[in-house]
Amino acid sequence: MNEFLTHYAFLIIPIVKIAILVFIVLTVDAYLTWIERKVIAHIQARWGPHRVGPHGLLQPLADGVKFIFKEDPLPASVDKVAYFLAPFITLMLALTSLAVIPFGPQHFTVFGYETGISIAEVNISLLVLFAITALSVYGVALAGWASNSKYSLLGGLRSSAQMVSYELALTLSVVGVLLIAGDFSLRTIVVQQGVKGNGLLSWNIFPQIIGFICFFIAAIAETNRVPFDLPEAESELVAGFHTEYASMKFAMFFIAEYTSMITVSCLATILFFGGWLSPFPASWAFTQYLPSVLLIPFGLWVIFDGIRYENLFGRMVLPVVGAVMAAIGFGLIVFPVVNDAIQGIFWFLAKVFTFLFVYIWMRGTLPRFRYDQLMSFGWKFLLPVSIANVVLTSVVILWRMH
Amino acid sequence: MTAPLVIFFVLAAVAVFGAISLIVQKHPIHSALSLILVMVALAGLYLLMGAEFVAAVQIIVYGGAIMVLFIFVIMLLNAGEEERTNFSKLAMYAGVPLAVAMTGLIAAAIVGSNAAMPARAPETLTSTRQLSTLLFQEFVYPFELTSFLILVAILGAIVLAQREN
Amino acid sequence: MVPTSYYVLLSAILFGLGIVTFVFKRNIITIFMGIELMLNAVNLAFVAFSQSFGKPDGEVFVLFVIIVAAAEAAVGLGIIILTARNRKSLNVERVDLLKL
Amino acid sequence: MPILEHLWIIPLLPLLGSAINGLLGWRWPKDLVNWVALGSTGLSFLCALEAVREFFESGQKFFRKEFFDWIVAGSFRAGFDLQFDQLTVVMVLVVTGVGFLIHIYSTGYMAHEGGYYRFFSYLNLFMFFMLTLVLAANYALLFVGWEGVGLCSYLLIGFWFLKKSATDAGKKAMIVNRIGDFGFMLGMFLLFRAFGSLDFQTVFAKASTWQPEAMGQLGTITIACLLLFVGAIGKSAQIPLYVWLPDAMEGPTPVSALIHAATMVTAGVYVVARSKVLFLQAPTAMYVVAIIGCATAFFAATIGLVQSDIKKVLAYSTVSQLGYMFLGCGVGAFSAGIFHLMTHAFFKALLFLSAGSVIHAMGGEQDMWNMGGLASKIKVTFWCMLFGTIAIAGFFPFAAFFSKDAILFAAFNSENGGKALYAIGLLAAVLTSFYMFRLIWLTFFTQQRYDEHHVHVHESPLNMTSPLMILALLSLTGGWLALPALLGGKDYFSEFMAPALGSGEVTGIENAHSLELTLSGVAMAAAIVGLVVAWRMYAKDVKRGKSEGLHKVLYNKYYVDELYHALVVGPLVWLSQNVLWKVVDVGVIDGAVNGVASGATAVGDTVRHTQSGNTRSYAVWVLVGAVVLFGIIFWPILHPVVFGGTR
Repeated sequence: MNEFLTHYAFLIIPIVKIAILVFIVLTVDAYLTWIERKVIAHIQARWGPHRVGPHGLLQPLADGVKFIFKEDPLPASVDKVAYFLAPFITLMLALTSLAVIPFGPQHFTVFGYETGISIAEVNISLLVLFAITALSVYGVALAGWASNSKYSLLGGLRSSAQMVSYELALTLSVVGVLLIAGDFSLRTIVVQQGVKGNGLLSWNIFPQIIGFICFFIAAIAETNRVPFDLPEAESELVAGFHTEYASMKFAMFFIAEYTSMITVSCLATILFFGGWLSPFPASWAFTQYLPSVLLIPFGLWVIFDGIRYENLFGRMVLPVVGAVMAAIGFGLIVFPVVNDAIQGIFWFLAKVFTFLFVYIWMRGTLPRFRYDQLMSFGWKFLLPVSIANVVLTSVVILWRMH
Repeated sequence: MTAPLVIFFVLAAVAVFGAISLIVQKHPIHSALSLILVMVALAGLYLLMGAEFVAAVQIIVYGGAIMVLFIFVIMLLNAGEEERTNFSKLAMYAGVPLAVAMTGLIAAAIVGSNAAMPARAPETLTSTRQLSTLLFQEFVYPFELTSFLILVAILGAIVLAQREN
Repeated sequence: MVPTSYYVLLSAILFGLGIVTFVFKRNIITIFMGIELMLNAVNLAFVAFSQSFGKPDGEVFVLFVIIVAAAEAAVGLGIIILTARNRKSLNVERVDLLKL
Repeated sequence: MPILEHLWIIPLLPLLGSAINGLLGWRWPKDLVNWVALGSTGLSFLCALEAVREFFESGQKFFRKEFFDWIVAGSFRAGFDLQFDQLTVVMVLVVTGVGFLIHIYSTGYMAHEGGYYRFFSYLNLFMFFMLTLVLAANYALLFVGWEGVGLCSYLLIGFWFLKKSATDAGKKAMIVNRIGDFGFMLGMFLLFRAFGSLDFQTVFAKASTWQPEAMGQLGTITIACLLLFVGAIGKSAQIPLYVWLPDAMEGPTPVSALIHAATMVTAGVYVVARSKVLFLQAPTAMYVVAIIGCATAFFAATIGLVQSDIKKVLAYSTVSQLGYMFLGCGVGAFSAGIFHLMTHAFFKALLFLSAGSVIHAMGGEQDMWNMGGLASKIKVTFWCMLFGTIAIAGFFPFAAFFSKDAILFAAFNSENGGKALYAIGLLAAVLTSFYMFRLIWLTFFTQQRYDEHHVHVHESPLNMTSPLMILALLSLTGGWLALPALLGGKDYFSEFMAPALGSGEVTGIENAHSLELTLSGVAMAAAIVGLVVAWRMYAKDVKRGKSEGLHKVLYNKYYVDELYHALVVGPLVWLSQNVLWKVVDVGVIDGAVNGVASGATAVGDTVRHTQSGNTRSYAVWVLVGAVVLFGIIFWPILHPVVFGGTR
């Protein structure tokens, strides 16, 4: 048994990791919808979901069930192959793109197979990422074309055009970082940001502020989010390329969108915000207790909030959740080894969630672009600026060399 | 039958399948999809050979740009299935046999020169760095020329595609 | 350890299929795809040789080929759009003014 | 700057002048054209002087330099190589000096002509080619100059291209010269065949090692020499190709003076002298040269006796003088020949220019029978002309006395038939002095036979007379280089020429000096005889008598032109019309061309069906080509695979 494992470790371990990652990501996606609705609701002074489960915590489950059991009509005279292919491509690519992202610094050995906290360690992981992003156009385009409907076709054309145009800006805005790091490997980029050990001062965000702005805008456009969500501009063309899709296929597009949000956030974190690195200088040892310091009070507050929740179910569930949180917090203090282990992941996730929050925030606040505005912005502003950024960076680097 | 050989055969089969379906498909979109399939398979082969940068570029440019253009144009012109006209008897009768003959010739040449061909060197990763050094030192002039070429192409495309008014 | 000749043979086959596409299909766009297929086949041979000779020059050539292909696609598709607009058809056999 | 190192400057200057005048001159005032023309020639004259000075400074050692390759093909090399030796010194000085004087003269003579710039452009061009000819160090380059001067003479004879006679004369000169040039080219080819080179040095060096050919033997060298001599005959207007020179008098008088008296026509003599080494190897050729020269000298003189056109007289005298030069070369006295060439250049140029001055004075009248009694009206011209006449007639101490004397002396002493040659030469001398003095009397004395009211005689301007005087002086003193020879000393000229031509000294005869004195006396007597006869016949008033008998024959130049026309021109024209034109051109050439055209059309008609306009079929055609090409290219690899051979 054991030597079987060791023999096929190279096959088994990645599969396991993939399973875990997919599970986590899907869950996060689900609860991302919850968070989004909550946040926007509060921005708009509403309650948001609060019927299903305490604070509507079970809403995502309900949605999932609904998606699965909903009827799935096939519109007349669609191009079947493409129609079915499109959502699969989209989701598959969205998930695949996560494969090259390193979530943490650690390397550990299982059954004599040395691996890290990421599915694939590729030297040119960034390029791979972009390659996958580039392919993700097809999902949208095919969906729009296949489902043989004016709205969809327009939506598909629009969004594929948008994606192609902003992909340029996206790629170019990263070149600055590449020039600094001198390597395509995301891991190297992160490590190289932490070399000096003086916390967030050595992150790429400071030299590459312009690049970051371009990157973030382009990224939002890539993921078809507000204010660039023209493809599914309800008011104009119902729901754009996925007008004709229902139930699980629609869900795939949905999940794909949120997944790519996550991917982009991870990318931003890695490229500009030092990935899993702590923002504090290495010398400040006490900052490693930050997770506990956050978890314990929050857990306590959840308990407190749970005791006087309106319905019984909430009064039963919420304190338990809070207790668990607090327990984990205490556990981290008690077992420093574990604490050290989770530091990287903690910071990584913290940053990623910050970005996700920004996403939602923007959706809550910003209006939508007009199509011509979108195009002219992308080609006449974003592209030139990012090119200028590249030139500037290279000049500075050359000047540093001599 | 080592692992690389297996992967090679799988990918090669995929590529050939894609190429054939590119021919037999009636609708241009499907042909385009098959061609994309071929390209992805080729990218996989490049990776297998250890030319990872080329593989990435293959996907990004061919997959992400060129084929998107194709699909775009197809959608734009709303091209339907191709009509089966056969005005050219020559193409009808001589075309395919000749193509086969060509392939046969090339294959024969390869088999014949097999001795001259180096046995496969072990898959060594071509580091992007050494590739870029080559590109920006030895081949810098061609490289600059290509930039001109692309500029010209852009202008030409704009001039061609804009509606004259 | 895959012998180089396998790669080259594969590229030969793909090239031949490209030729077939070129002479067999009637839709201009598809014919154009045939050309792209041939280019890809050549690229494959390039990479195979450069790898087996242990020299990256071949891969540089591949990059050039890809660049040229991109330019070609831009212009070619522009031409195709024009043709389709003027003759209301994508069938090359309906575009036969190139004669006495 | 050492000119000798940059010899190319000497010919280049006139070329520049010609180019400038020819391209820009048409919009320029005459003065500017003059400045360019005279400047270029004068400058090249000065350069020549400087070169000569350096040549003497360097102790007269043979100078040769290759400036650049012109033709290089296999073992054959013809370069722009110039050389400089004693012979060149004489030629260059004569060409540039006399040429310069004549340029000056022309500014006056042509003052009222149209195409002024054109004239000077041609003249400079001629200077360029002539200098190339005399400076050339190989036959090929020499031939360039040879052809060039031919071209210029054609252009200048036909200068008044509105006059049919002028253009005809030009064509005649060109065509007749072609015959000679053909011979010359054959000679060159033969030389190259024999010696594998055309450089003078190489050819002569190799030739001198060969066994000298016996009298009457037709060896390679003899044939080569004869062929070269054919060229010389053409250029220097000897029997039988002399016919073009008298007609060439249609050109402006300065042209006649420069080209058809002083320089170009002497090119033949120059070539013979230059190829001395070869000729010495071929006694037969030498003998032929001598005979032809002698015959021409006499023959032309006889024609000259009765001509009425003043320029024609001079033309025939030129021919006969050239005959003398060839006679000199023929009997081995090359230096004497060249010497006569130089002196002749002086006095004949002088005579022509004076004649031109007379014509100028008479307002274009050339017939001596319409002149007379001009001596008092145009004194300067008269005196200059008289000087020239005395010189050519060979009175002591004028130029021709020495040169002609040297030639005759050499002829007298040459073996096999020397005496006969001498006798004919002497007779020719008598005739010479006769027709020259006839010219003097008819022109300047006797009653005037023209109408005062139409022609008002006037002396020429200074820019015409001054060259006359200079030339007169030269033709007086030109011969004195050989003066000491007469007084028992040595002949400076032949001494000087010795390295290039070998001394003209005749050896192996006892008391050569006394013999020479007696011969000189005889020559002098001959001249006097001519003078007296002329005086007896023309001193009293004369009128044009009707010519019959021998006079008629002479007056019509022995009907040579008519003969040539009947024998050569007529058949040629007939052939060209009835065979070459009607059969060859129309039938064969046009037929072939039209046949090809119609064939192409037919083929196109059949093949064009492959052009269906269908792109796919085009693609298939391309494919066919690709397959075939691939098969051909990779055949060596494919062969074993296809036919299962072992590899």
